[in-house]
Amino acid sequence: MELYFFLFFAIVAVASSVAMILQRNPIYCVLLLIMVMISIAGLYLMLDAQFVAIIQIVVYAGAIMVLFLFVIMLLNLSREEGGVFRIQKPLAVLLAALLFLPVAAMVMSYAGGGTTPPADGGGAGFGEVEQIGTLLFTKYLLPVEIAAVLLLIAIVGAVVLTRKGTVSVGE
Amino acid sequence: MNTALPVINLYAVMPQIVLVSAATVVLIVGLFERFRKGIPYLSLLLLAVSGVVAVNQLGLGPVPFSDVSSMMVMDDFGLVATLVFIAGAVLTVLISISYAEARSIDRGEYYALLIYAVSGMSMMAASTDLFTFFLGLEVLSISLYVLIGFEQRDAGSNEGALKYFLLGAFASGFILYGMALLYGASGSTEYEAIARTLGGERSDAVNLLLLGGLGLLLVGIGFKISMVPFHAWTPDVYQGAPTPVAAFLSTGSKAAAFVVLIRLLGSVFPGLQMEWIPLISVLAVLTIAVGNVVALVQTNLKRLLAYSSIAHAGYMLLPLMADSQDGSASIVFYLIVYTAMNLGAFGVLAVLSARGAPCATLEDLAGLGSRRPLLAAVMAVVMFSLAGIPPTAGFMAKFYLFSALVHGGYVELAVIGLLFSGVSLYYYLRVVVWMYMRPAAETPAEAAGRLSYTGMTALCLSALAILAVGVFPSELLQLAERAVMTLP
Amino acid sequence: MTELPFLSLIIWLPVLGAVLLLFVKGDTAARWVGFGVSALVLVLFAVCFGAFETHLGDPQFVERMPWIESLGVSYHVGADGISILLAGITALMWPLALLGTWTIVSERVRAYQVFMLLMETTLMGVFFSLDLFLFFLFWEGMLIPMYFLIGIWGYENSARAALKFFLFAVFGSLLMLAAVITLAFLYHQAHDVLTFEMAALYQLSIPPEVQFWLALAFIAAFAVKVPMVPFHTWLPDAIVLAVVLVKMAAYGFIRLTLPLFPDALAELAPLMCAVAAAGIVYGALIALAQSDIRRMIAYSTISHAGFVVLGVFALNQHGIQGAVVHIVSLALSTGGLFLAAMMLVQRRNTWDMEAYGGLWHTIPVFSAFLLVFTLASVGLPGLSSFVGEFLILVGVFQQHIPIAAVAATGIILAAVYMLRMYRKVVFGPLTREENKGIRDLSFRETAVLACMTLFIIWIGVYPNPFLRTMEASVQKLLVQTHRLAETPPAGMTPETIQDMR
Amino acid sequence: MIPVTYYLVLSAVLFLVGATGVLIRRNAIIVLMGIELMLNGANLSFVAFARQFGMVDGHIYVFLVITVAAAEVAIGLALVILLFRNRGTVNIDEVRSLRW
Amino acid sequence: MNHMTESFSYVWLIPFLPLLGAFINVFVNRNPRVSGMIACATVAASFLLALGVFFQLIGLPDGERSVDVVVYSWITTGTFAVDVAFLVDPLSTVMMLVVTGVGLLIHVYSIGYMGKDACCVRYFSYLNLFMFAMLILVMGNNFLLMFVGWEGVGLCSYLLIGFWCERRSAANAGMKAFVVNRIGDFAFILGLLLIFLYAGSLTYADVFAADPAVLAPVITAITLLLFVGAMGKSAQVPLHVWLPDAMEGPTPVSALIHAATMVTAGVYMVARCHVLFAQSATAMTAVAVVGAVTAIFAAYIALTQYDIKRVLAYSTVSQLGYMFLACGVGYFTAGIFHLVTHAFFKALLFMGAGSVIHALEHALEKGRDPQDLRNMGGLRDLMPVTYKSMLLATLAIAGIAPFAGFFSKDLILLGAFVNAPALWLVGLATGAMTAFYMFRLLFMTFGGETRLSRDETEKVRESSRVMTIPLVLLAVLSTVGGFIGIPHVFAAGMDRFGGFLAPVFSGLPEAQVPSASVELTLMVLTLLLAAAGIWGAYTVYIRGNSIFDRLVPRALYTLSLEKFYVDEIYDTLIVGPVRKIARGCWRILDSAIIDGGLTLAALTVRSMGNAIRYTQTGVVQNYALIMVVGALVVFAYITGFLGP
Repeated sequence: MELYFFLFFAIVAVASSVAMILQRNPIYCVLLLIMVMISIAGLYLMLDAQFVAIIQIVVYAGAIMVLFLFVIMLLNLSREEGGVFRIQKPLAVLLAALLFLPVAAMVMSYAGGGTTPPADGGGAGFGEVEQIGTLLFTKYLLPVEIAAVLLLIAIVGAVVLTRKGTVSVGE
Repeated sequence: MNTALPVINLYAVMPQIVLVSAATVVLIVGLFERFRKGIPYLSLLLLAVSGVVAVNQLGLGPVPFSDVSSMMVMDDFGLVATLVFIAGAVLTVLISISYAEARSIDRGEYYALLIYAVSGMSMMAASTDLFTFFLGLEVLSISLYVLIGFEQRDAGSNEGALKYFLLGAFASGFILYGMALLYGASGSTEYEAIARTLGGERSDAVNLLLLGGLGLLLVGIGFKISMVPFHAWTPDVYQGAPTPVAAFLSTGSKAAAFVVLIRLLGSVFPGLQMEWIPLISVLAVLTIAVGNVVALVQTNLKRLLAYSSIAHAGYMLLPLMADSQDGSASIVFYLIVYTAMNLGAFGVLAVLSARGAPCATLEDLAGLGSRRPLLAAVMAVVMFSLAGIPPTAGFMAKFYLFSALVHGGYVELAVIGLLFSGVSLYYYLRVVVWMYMRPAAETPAEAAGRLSYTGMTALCLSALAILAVGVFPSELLQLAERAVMTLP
Repeated sequence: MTELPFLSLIIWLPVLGAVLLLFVKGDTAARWVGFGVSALVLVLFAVCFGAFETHLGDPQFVERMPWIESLGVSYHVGADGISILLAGITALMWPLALLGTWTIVSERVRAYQVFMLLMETTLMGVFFSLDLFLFFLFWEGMLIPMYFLIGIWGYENSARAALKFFLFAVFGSLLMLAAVITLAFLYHQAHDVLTFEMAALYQLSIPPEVQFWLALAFIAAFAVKVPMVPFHTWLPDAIVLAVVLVKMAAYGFIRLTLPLFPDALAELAPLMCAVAAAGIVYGALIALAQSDIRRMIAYSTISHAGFVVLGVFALNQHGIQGAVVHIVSLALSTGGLFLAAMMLVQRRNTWDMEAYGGLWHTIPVFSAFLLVFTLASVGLPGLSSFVGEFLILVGVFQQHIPIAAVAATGIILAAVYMLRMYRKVVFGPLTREENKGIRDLSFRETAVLACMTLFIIWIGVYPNPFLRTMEASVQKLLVQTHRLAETPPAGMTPETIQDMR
Repeated sequence: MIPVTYYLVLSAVLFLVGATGVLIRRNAIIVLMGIELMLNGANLSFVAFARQFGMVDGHIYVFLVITVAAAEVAIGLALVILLFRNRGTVNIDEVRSLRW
Repeated sequence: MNHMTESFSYVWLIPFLPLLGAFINVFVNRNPRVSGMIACATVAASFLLALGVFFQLIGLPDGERSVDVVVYSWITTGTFAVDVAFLVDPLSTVMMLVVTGVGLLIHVYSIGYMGKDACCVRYFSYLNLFMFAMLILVMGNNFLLMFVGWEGVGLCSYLLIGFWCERRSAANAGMKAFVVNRIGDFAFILGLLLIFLYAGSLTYADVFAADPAVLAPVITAITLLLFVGAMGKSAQVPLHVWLPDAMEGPTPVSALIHAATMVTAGVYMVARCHVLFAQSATAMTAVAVVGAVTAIFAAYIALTQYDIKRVLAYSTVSQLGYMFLACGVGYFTAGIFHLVTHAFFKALLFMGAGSVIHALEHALEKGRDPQDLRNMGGLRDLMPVTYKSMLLATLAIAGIAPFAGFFSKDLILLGAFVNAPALWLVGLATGAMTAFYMFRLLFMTFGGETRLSRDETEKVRESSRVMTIPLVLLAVLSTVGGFIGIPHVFAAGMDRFGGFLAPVFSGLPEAQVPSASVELTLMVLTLLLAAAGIWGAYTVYIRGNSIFDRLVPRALYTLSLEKFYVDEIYDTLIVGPVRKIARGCWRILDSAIIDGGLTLAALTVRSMGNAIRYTQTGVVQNYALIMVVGALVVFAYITGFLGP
C-alpha cells in the first residue's frame, strides 16, 4: 500500500516537474510546480514529517509559488518563443542524464549506510511541531536567527531593487 | 515536556552580532534623508567598532556557541578572517563614497547591505556546521545580489546581478544537495562529525556518499572562489557590478569561501587527502592557466582584473594540497594581501570612474602617470604586487605560498604556478605601460577637478600597506600563523 | 674597523635620496640631489673600501639582524672581495652616469633620478646580501626601476622593449625562486631549521640529480640577465642598462651557482663554457652586421658577457678573477662607449652609423674618448679589458682548450666590428652638412668620460690592487666549489643558526 | 516501509530535472523555478535521511531551506522585474551585453 | 745579480720618456712647432740611455749579459704572475739601439716632413707613443709584456696609417692593418696560453729554462702559433696584405713603422724564442719556407708596381722574408743582422722617397699622383742629396759589396745554402729581382728624361736640411753599417755583431760553416746576379729596351701587377662570406628564429587566450552548463576512483 502511495506521488512529482521544464506557458509552469510541491508534501507525510509537509504546502506552494504567479501576471508574460539553445538543450539533457548515473549509483548503494530506520519513526512526536519547535529554539537557535537576518536582507533587497520612480520601463 | 535549555555563549558570536546590529543601525539611519551624507562615515565608525570587538577577542581561544551543538565557534581563525573582511569593507566604503555619489546610489541600504555581507562572511568564517555556513553564505550572497544590481538604471549592473543571482542560486542548489548527502552519510552536518565519519571505519557506500557530498560542496564553493570550470560568471559580473562592489566581491566573498574551504578541509581533508589531490591540483592549475591566459587578451580593465582574480584563486588553491599549518597560514596571508591589492586595483578604477566617464579600458589609462601621478603610482604598486615583484606584499605572499607548497612536496606544482605568474606579468605590466609610457590621445573627462579625498586615502593606505608588508611581513605572517593554529 | 653600519648606509642611502627627491621641485635641483646622493654613496664606499682587509676571504662589515623570523630570513649583509669590487664599480658608475646623462634626460627628470637611485640600492643590496632571500628580494626588486628606466627613458619602441625585458627576466627569476624555496626546504629537511643563510646553504649536501635541476633553475635566471645566447633577444631593445645586468648576473653565477651546486657543475660547467664561447662568436658576428650603433653595442655586450660567463665556469682562480675584472672593465668600457654614443646622439638624434663620419676634425675630444672606449672594448693590452679577457682565457685554457680557442676568435671579431664602427662614425670624409656644426664635449661630459678613461687605464696598467682585493675571497669560493675542505666556514652550523634565533 | 533509497533516487531525479530546467529555459522566472525544484529535491533527501536516522534535525534543515528559498525568490523576482523594466524582456539569453 | 739589476734600474726610462713626450704633447703642449722638438728630445734621451746600456753591457763578461729589471708586479692571480719587467741583454740592446737610433733620425726628419701639417701635435704624440710601445715590445722580459708592445705598436700603426683619416682609403687601410694583425695576435695569444699551460710561466727566463720534455708535446704547436703571430706583424704571406695598404700613412711613418721597426718585431720575436723554435724542426722549416716564399713572392710583385711607396713596401715584405729565412735555417744572428742593416737602408729609402714625394706634392699639378713613378724621372740634378743617399741605399739593398746589405744578405744565403739548398736558390733569385726592381725605382725616379712639365720642374726643390741630414746620416750607416759584422772569411774575429749577440744564441748547436772557397764562390755568385739585375733595370729603364715585353708572357706580368689578386681572393673567400654569415646570423638566426620563435610562443598563448575568451558567450545558461560539466567531471572522478 505504502509503495503505491509512494509511486503515485513520485510519478506525479516527476511527471509534473518534467512537464514544467518543457511547458511553454509560464502560468502552466507555475501550476505544474505547485503539483510537484504537493506531491512532495505527500511524500513528507509518508516520511512522518507532518510539520514540514504543512510548511511545504502553506509556505512553499501557497506563498512562494503564488509570488511567482503574481510576477508572471504582473509582467503579463506570454508564451515563450522557440528557444535559441539549439546545442544547449540536448547537451543539457544529456549532461543531466549522465550526471544522474553517478548520483544514482551513489544513493542506491547507500541503503541506509548500516543504519536501519526506526520502525516507529524515531519515537513519539517525531516530526511534530513541538519537537521541531524545541529544537529550533535550543540547538538551532543560531541558524534560526540567521535565517531571520536573511529574510530581513531579502526584504530590504527586494525593496531597494524594485523601488519605483528611479527607473522607467524600457529605459 | 522537559526541555533543557542549552548554555549559550553570546560572547562567542559577538562580532557577528555587532556586525548585524551595525548594519541594521545603518539601515535605519539611512531612512532619514538628512543623514544621507553621514551614512558612509557612520558605517566606517560601526565597522571600526566591530573590528575592535573582534580584536579584543583575539587569542581568547576556541569558544563554541553553545554546549548542545557548536554551530559556530569563536577562534582566532574566524576572528582574523572577520578582521580581514572588516578591513576590506572599510576600504570598500572609502572608495564607494565618491563613486556612489556620482551614481546616485549613495543610500543607506547600500552601506547596510555591505555590512550585512560582512556579517555573512564572518558567519561563514566562524561556522563549524554546514548549516550555519550555508546560511552565512546566503546572507552574503543575497546582500551581494542586491549590491551588484544596485545601480538600477544601469543595464550592466542589472545584467550582472541577474547572472550572479541565477548562477549563485544554482550553485546553492548544489551545495544544498551536497549537504544532504553528507548529512545522510554522517547523520550530522557538523564538520567534526563528517570528519569523524571519514576518519572511522566506513563502508564503500558511505564513502561514496561522503565523497559525492563533498564533491557537490566543492562545486558550490568553487563557484564562489571562481575556480575553473565554475568561474564563468566572474568577468561578466565584475564588469557589470558597480566598481566598489566588484572590488568587494573579488576580495571579501572570495576570501570568505576560502576561509570555509580551509576550515572544512582542515577538518575533513586528512581522511581523503590522497584521493583528492589529483583532482584539486588539476583544477587549481586549470584555474591558474585559464585566468592568466585569458587575462592576456583583455582590454577591459574590470574583466582583466576578474581574470586576474581567477588566477589568484588558483594560486591560493595550491597550498591546500600541502595540508599543513603552513599551507593554511600561507593562504590566510595571501588572502590578506590579496584583499589589499585587489581593493587597490578596483579602487583606482572606482575613484577614476567617479569623475565623468567610466574608466573602463586600458586606453582610458593612457597618460595617467603624468595626469594623476599619485593615483598612477598606487596603481603601479598594486600591479607590481599582483604580479609578485618585490618589495611588495604580493611577492611575500607568493613566496610564502609557494614555500608552503614546496615544503609539502609539490615542487612541480610550484614551478607551474610560478611560470604562469610569469605569464601574468604581461597583462599587469600592460596596465603600467599604458599609464606611464603612452600619452593620452585627448584629455579625458576625469582630468579635471580633484579626486575624492576618502578614496585617495584608502588607496594610499592600501599601497602603503602593500609596501610595508612587502618589507616587514613578520607581524602579518605571525598573525596568519596564529590564526591557523587553532584549527584542528 | 669602525662601528658604522657602512653597508646598510650604502644600500639605503639612495632610497633616502629617492624619498627626498619626492619633495624636490625643479629639474636642476633634482639632478643635483640625485648626483649628490650617489656621490655621497661613492664617498662612503671609498671609506669602506679603505677599511677593507684584503687578506680575508670572509665577508667583512657584516651586519645581521632577524627580519622575517617565521621564514628563517634575516637581514644579513657583508662584503667580501668579490662583492666589494662589483659594488665599487657600481658606486663609481652611478654619479658618473647621472652626470653623463645630465642633459640627455630632459623629460621627467625627477622620476629618472628616483629610479636611478632605487636601482643603485637594489644593486648594492644584491652585492652585499648574505641571505639568499634578501638577495632574491633585491634581485627581483631591481626589475621595477629598471622597467621604468627602459620604458620611459629608453629609445624608440621602449615600452615594448621594457615589457620584453621584464618578461624574460622574470621567467628566469621565477625558476630561481622555485629553486631557492626548494633549497631552503632541503635544508629544513636535513637540519630541521628554516634558513636562507648562504653560508649555511653552501654546506648542504644535495643529491646530484636534484642539484642538476636546481642549478639549471639558477642558471636560467642568470643566463637571461647576463645575457647568454639564446636568451639575449631582449638586449638590443633594452640596451640602456645592459652593463648593470651583466654585473649582477655574473655575480649571481659566482656567488650562488658555483658554491651551491658543485656536483652539478661537473656536467654543466663545460656546457656553459661551450655556450658562452658560442655566444662570444655569435654576438660578435651579429655586431658586425649592424649599422645601428646601439644595436652594435648591444651585441658586443652579448659577446663580452660570453667572456665573463666563460671565466666563471672555468672554475679556477684565473677564470673567476678574470671574470670579475672583466665585469668591472665592461662597466667602464662598454658603459663609456654607450655614454659617449648617447652624447653624440643627443647632438644629432640618430643612431645610424652611416649618418656620421668625418667627426675627427669636428669634435676631436669626443673622438679621442670614443677611441679609448673602442680600444678598451677591443681588448687592447694596457687597457682594462685585456686583463680580464686574458685571465679568462688563461683560466679556460686550463680546462677546455678548444673552447678557449673558439672564444679567442672573438678577439679578432671584436677588432673588426668595433673599428668598423669607429671608422664609420669618426673617420672618413665629412660629407653631411648637419655634422659640421656639432659641438664638442662640454666640460661636464669631458670630466665624466675622463674619469672612466682613467680607471680603464689604471686597471689595464696596474690591475693588481683589484686582483689582490678579491684573491682571498675567490680562493675561499673555490674551496667551497670544489669542496676541498670539509670544515664549515666561520662556525656556520645548523646549531649556531638555531642559537642565533 | 519504503526503503530510503527510493526517496533518494527520486530526490536525485527532481534535482536533476530542476537543473535541466535551469539549463534549457529562456524565461528567467522558469529558470528560477528550476532552481526551486532543485532545492525541493535536496529537501526530500533531508527528510528521507531524517526518517532513516529517526532524528528530526533534517526537518529543521528543510524548514530553514524554505526560508532561504523564499528570500532567494524575493530577490530573484525583484531582479526579474527590474530586468523587465530595463529591457522589456525576461528572456535571459537576450541579456548578453556583458561577455568576452 | 742584485747589484746588476740595480745598476740597470734606469732602463724603464727608455720606454717611459717617449711616453712622457706623448703625454706632454697631448695634454700640455698646444704649440705645433714645439711638439716636434719635444718628441725628438725624448727619443734622443732614450737613445742616449740605450747607448749607456750598450756600453754598460759590453763591459760585462759574456755570461752576465742578461739582466732582468723588475719595475712592478703587474697581474697576479694564484699561479699566474706577470711582472712589468725589462730584460737587458745583447739582443734587446741591439733592438733598443735600432729603434731609438733610427727612430730618432725619423723623428728629426718628420719635423721637416710634417711640420706644416695642422695636426702635427697629434702626429708626434702618436709617433712617441709608438716608440714607447716598440720599446716595451723589445725590452719586456716576458711574453705578456711583449704582447702589450705587440698590440701597442699595432694600435699606433693603425692610428698613423689612418692619420689622414678623412681619406677613406687611409681609414680603411688602418683598419685592415689592425684586423690582419689581430689574426696573427689571435694565434700569438693561443701560443702564450699554451706556453703558460705547459711551462707554468710567461717569463722568458722560466720558459726557456723549462725542461724540453715538458714542452715537447706542444712545442710545435706553440712555435707555429707564435710564428703565425709573427707572420701577421711582419707581413709574411699570406698575411702580408696590410703592409702595402699601410702606405696610406705619412711617409716617415712608413719608414719608421713599416720598414725599420714594427714589422721586424716578428723577426725579433722568433729570434727571442729561438730556444723554443730550435726544439721543433717542423716550425723551423715552416719559418724558413714561409720566409723564402714571401721573399720571392713580394719581390715578384715589386717588379711591376708604379707607386714608389708600394714598391718599397713589397720590398720590405720581401726583405722580411729574408730575415725569416735566416731564422728558419738557424742563422738567427744573420736574421737580426739583416734586421739592423735593413733598418738603415730601408728607412733611408722611404725617407728618400718621402723627400721626393714631398717635393713633387708641391710641384705637380692637381690630379697628378706624386707617388707614381710614371710622373717622375730626371730628378737626379734637382734633388742631389736625396739622389745620392738613395743610390747608396739602393746599392745596399741590392747586396752590392761592401754596402751594409751585402754582409747581412750574404750571411743569410750562406745559411740557406748550408741547411736548405732549395731555399738558397729562391733567395738567390730574389736577390736578382731585388736589384732589378730597386734600380728600376731609382732609374724611373732620378734617371732618364723627366716626365714633369716645365712649370712643374721649376717648382721642384731639394728638401730642407732637417730632412736631408737624417738622409745623409742613414746613407753613411747604409754604407758602412755592414762592417760591424765582417764575415769570417775576410777577417777572423771581426764579426763583432755576431760576437756581441753570441751569448744570446749560445744555446744553439754550432752552425756548420762551409769551406772558405765555397763561401767566396757563393758571394761572387750573389754579386753577379745582383749585377745582372741592375743591368736589366738599366737596359729597360734607361735604355728604353723593351726586351722584357717580348720575353715575358703577358699573364706573368699581369699577375705581378695585380699582386696575385690576393686582396680579391680574400674578399671573395673570407671577407664576403663572413659578412654574409654575420647578416645571416642576424636576420635569420637572431631575428627570425630566436626572436620569431618567442613571438610565436607569445602568439600561441594569446590565441589560446582568445579561444577561451570566446567561450564566454554572455549567456548565463552556457555558464551553468559549464558548471554542470565541471560537476560531472568531479563526479566521474569520484566514482571512477572508488568504482570497480
